Amino acid sequence: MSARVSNLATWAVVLALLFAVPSVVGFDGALINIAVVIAINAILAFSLGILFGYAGQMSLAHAAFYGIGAYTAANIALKWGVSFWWCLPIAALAAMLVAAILSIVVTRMEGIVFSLGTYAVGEMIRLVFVNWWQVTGGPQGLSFQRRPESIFGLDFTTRGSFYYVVAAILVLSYLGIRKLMKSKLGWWFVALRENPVLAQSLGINVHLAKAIVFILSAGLAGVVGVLYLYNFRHISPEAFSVWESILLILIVMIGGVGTMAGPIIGAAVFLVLPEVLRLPPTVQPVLIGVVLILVVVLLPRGVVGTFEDWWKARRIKGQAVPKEAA
Amino acid sequence: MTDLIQQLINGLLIGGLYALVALGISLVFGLTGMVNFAHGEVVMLGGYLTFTLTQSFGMPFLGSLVGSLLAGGLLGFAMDRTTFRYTRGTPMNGLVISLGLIMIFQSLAMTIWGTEPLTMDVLFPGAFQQWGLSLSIQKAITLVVTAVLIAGFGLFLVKSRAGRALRALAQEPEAAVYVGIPVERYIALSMVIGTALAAAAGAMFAALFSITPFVGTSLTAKGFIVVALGGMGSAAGTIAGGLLLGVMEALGAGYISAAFTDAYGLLLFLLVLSFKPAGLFGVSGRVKL
Amino acid sequence: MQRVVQRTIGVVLAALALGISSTGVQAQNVIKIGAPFSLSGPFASFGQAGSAGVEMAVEELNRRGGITIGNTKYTVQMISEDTRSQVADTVSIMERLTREQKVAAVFGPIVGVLSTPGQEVTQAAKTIHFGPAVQWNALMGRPDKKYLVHTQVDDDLRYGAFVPLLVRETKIKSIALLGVNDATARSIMPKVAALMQKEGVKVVAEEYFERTTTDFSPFLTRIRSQKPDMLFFGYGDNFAVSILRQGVELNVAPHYSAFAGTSLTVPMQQALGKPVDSFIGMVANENLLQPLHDDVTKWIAAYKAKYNKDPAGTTDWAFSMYDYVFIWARAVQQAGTFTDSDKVIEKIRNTNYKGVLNIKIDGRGQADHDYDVGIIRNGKLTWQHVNVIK
Amino acid sequence: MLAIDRLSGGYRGGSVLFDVSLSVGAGEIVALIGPNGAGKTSVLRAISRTLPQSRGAISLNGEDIMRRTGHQVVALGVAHVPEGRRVFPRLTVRDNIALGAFVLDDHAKTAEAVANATDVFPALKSRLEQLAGTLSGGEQQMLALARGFVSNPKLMLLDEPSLGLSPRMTDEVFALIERLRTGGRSILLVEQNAILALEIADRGYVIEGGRIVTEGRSDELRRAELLQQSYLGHAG
Repeated sequence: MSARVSNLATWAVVLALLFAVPSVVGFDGALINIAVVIAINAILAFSLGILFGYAGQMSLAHAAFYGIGAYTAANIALKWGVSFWWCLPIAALAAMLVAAILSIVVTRMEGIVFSLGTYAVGEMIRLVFVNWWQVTGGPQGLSFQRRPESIFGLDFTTRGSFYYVVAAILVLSYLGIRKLMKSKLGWWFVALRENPVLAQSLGINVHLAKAIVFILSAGLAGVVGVLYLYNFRHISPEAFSVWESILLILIVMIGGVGTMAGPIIGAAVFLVLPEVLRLPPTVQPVLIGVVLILVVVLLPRGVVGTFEDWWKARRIKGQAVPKEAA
Repeated sequence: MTDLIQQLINGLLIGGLYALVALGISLVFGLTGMVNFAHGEVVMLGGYLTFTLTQSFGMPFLGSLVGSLLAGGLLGFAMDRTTFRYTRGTPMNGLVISLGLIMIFQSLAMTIWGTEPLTMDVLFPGAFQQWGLSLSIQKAITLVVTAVLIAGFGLFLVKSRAGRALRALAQEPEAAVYVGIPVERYIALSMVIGTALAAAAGAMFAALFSITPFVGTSLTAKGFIVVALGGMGSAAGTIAGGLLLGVMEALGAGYISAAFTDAYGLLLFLLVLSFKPAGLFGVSGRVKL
Repeated sequence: MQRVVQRTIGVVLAALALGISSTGVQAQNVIKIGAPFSLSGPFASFGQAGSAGVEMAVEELNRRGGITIGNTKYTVQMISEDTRSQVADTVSIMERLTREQKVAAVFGPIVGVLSTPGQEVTQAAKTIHFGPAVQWNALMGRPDKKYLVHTQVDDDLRYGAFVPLLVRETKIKSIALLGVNDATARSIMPKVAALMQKEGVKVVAEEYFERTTTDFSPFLTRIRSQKPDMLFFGYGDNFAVSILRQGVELNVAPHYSAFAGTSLTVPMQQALGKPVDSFIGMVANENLLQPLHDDVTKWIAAYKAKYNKDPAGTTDWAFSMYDYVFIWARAVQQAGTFTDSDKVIEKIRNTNYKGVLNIKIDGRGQADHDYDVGIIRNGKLTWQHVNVIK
Repeated sequence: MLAIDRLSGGYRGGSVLFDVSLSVGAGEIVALIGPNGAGKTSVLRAISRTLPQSRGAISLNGEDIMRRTGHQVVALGVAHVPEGRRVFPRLTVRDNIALGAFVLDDHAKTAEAVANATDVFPALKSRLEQLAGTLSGGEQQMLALARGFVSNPKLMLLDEPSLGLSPRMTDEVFALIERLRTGGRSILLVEQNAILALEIADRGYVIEGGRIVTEGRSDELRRAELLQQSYLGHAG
């Protein structure tokens, strides 16, 4: 079996599994909601993954950009009746625009200072959400009762059908990021993470590369903001706070930094684990905390990263025959 | 004019507390490169402990403060030995661990003390009133204790053998090994000192204001801002950064609008770091403490 | 961070609720009501009280024999949910309650930030929804909000009585207003300011602060320079004690402070014996410190017996829910149905009910009831009962 | 004094040392020479236990130190003067020297040791209160040597002491190194400048690609034609 066929087969299985979810858990109800939330978080973690996993920049402003996407969509949809499908690119552009302006300041920062700079940015954007009443509805937020419009004769008003929209964006963003990472730009990003000084000496414009990553990841976050809006039908500032960004970093790290499957696994682990544990609300966070700590101590490279290491080690051991002969 | 002086006093008071919180962050970050978000939770626990010691056990305030300080140090030691020491090679994992610790500590605090803000009885009634200025005795005590702790910490760093070893370790970690400094022990020591100061800050915080299980997170964020503002790993810079942030917030909230209190410090931070990425007192490169 | 904690708890509870709903025996003669409250998170103190109020009422109701429709006796089942003080969770919970549990009515949450988005769901699902949020004032009477019952006295009415009383008692000439930067304070404060001006009192400052504020001294210092006769720092129960203390320390408005809120008993208790010359405050419902009515005394005894603790300031919110369970039950019995919300809501509107509180509900579903005002002078606390129901 | 037997090891990225064996006798100066990246520094790090991974055997005076940590090795009488001096730049010269005596853990003894050290390194005497970061390169090297010497070690590991120094300063430093061997002190000297190193060394090892390729007495090594071509040429 050639690598190409096995790759296609893997894709077929993954797509079939994704497609089958609503049939298994039902088109309406709490379970499909959890599936949607996992998928939304996975896309968010992807978009953060470009920045954090591949380019090594830990941004704490990420949730703020997804907030900008959500508020933009809510405003243009409520005021001018812009459809869901147009909201997606417009929200992305809005988030990218703000990110582009802010990138002038934050790309000058490095490492932990970058994180703190993005913290400051994220927190100030949240304060704007809280205080710009006319647009954001203030601390109370905005209610939003619209559903995605039909397209190609397909109806997207139920949770199950909305799930397909989210899943499709999940797959598309996965493919998009993979393509991006294999491009020259992707190589820049990795160089940026591994050795910024060396990257600079190789003629990579570090500021520009950083700005591009920052803006692209903000754009994808903006798209997720629209999904959040249409799923929860209410947005308020606290959903886009810095702590939300930290939760995302947690998801990326639990899954494994710098891997593609990591964010999905991380989101699933983080959202499903509590369900499996099923404990009273006072004990639950304590246990989650303990599990988090144990995961980090025992699997320092995250779930997926550790699995990769183990898989590689196994293959090297088992491979007596050189690769060409196989 | 009177108001301005009053505002400066307000700012220096809260800024001193910020500096106390930030010193521990600066110390641990300088030695290990680790971002410990759970640092603020020690402030919170220190505050609650002081609350319980004074309100329920009738201990005098300064006694409770020392008790919190010691307990904070012990907690820091326990955190380092049970968790953080496994992340020396990958400081980023220390961040995840600290988030786990936040969950545990917040949940514990909610269980023990509830979610409603707790306010201590006025321990030292009365205030100094002069030239239209007023300074409550509690605040005066806070100023003095903060100054003593900061000065003590500074003396420790500069004068003591252990302090010199800590600075050496931060400046040249490999060379520190070659002169025989037991690195692990000293990292644990830095954790102990940092959390002890944080718990003491928490004690004073609880006596001045009110305390909830959620105060720690915003204090951690402020602490990191202070550290970056002053210059990563520079103790003097951290102290200056803390005072500056406090004064900035007080002036902003006092003269512009209270709705953006947190934003003034953040704006200052972004401005400073845009023009001086190493911070106000930071020296670029590896020079620390 | 609390959001992370809460979310994790949230998913568990959702799962638990799901497990219960799928495995639980669907008893024949049960009417379900939803009780989504903030059992955890920053609003937990309000939510726990509200939830306790519903719980006490449901137990009492079932002890009295439940609800009889025709010849069938029904017991009432309370579906308790934790919103974790989060909007997203509240909305999902509302959807679950109305769509899956098909509850006959929803009680709560207390805080408007949560119940306002929550009512969007209940009103679309035609489910009767009781709540005390200030933000609901603007919704009452709208045709698309037919199934809302606002359980808190209308602000115009409430402050319309409170402000003149306050001015009459203190003879102040100027006032400074201070509120937390949220929807509730942003709605109340301008009303108070207008009423004050009508009484001839000058409003020298109107300030809103961030919810995370602990040190109030910077803007208290600024307010001090305006030399107001009175500092009015309500609503915002969580901050009351801190503001009162810091205000006294800085000598802002040396003579009078005023506060309007629910957990007024706490600042009252803390202020007693402290150097507060004069302090005036309003509780949303009834004061629990020195009950003025036997019904309240009895209710407190029942509360103590059930929860084995003294009522706290926020316990006042339990009232806000307790009586309304009975009002709903009476309406269901009168309407002869619990599934037809249109018929039930007709029986709720334009009625009076004498429970722990003396309640009157108008044609829009807006409730009016009496409340208490407390005054501290020279360390001595006295109470006045304000009659809203004429 | 020091015996290394078939030492291998390296960093997380991969191994850099392969079956390295060498020894240093009491009172001996041994040079370890080789091109850049040959693994010279890694050998010293393995002895000081700061190389992340290592296998094989290292013993000091017959005592196995493979399971010791960095500061324990120092306590056994090893002083490592790292490449690039690595003085503590924001501490005074006095504090730098005093930290060298860290293992003594005694205030009076430390003061005495600092006084002794300044006798051996008189150039530092006038600069005791200056911040180490403000010293010149040669002075910093002196300070690094003094910091290593002050604990009165039995074995000194010197990593590229001539790096970045002027020829005059280099001569001065090497003259000092010769004097450090007094009292039976052993020295393992890592140098790229092979001619200089072999001038003061008794014996030498040549390391290349992480493996010892040649060893012998200094004069033999200096005469070896191969060596002449491959290394001494650069240095000469």
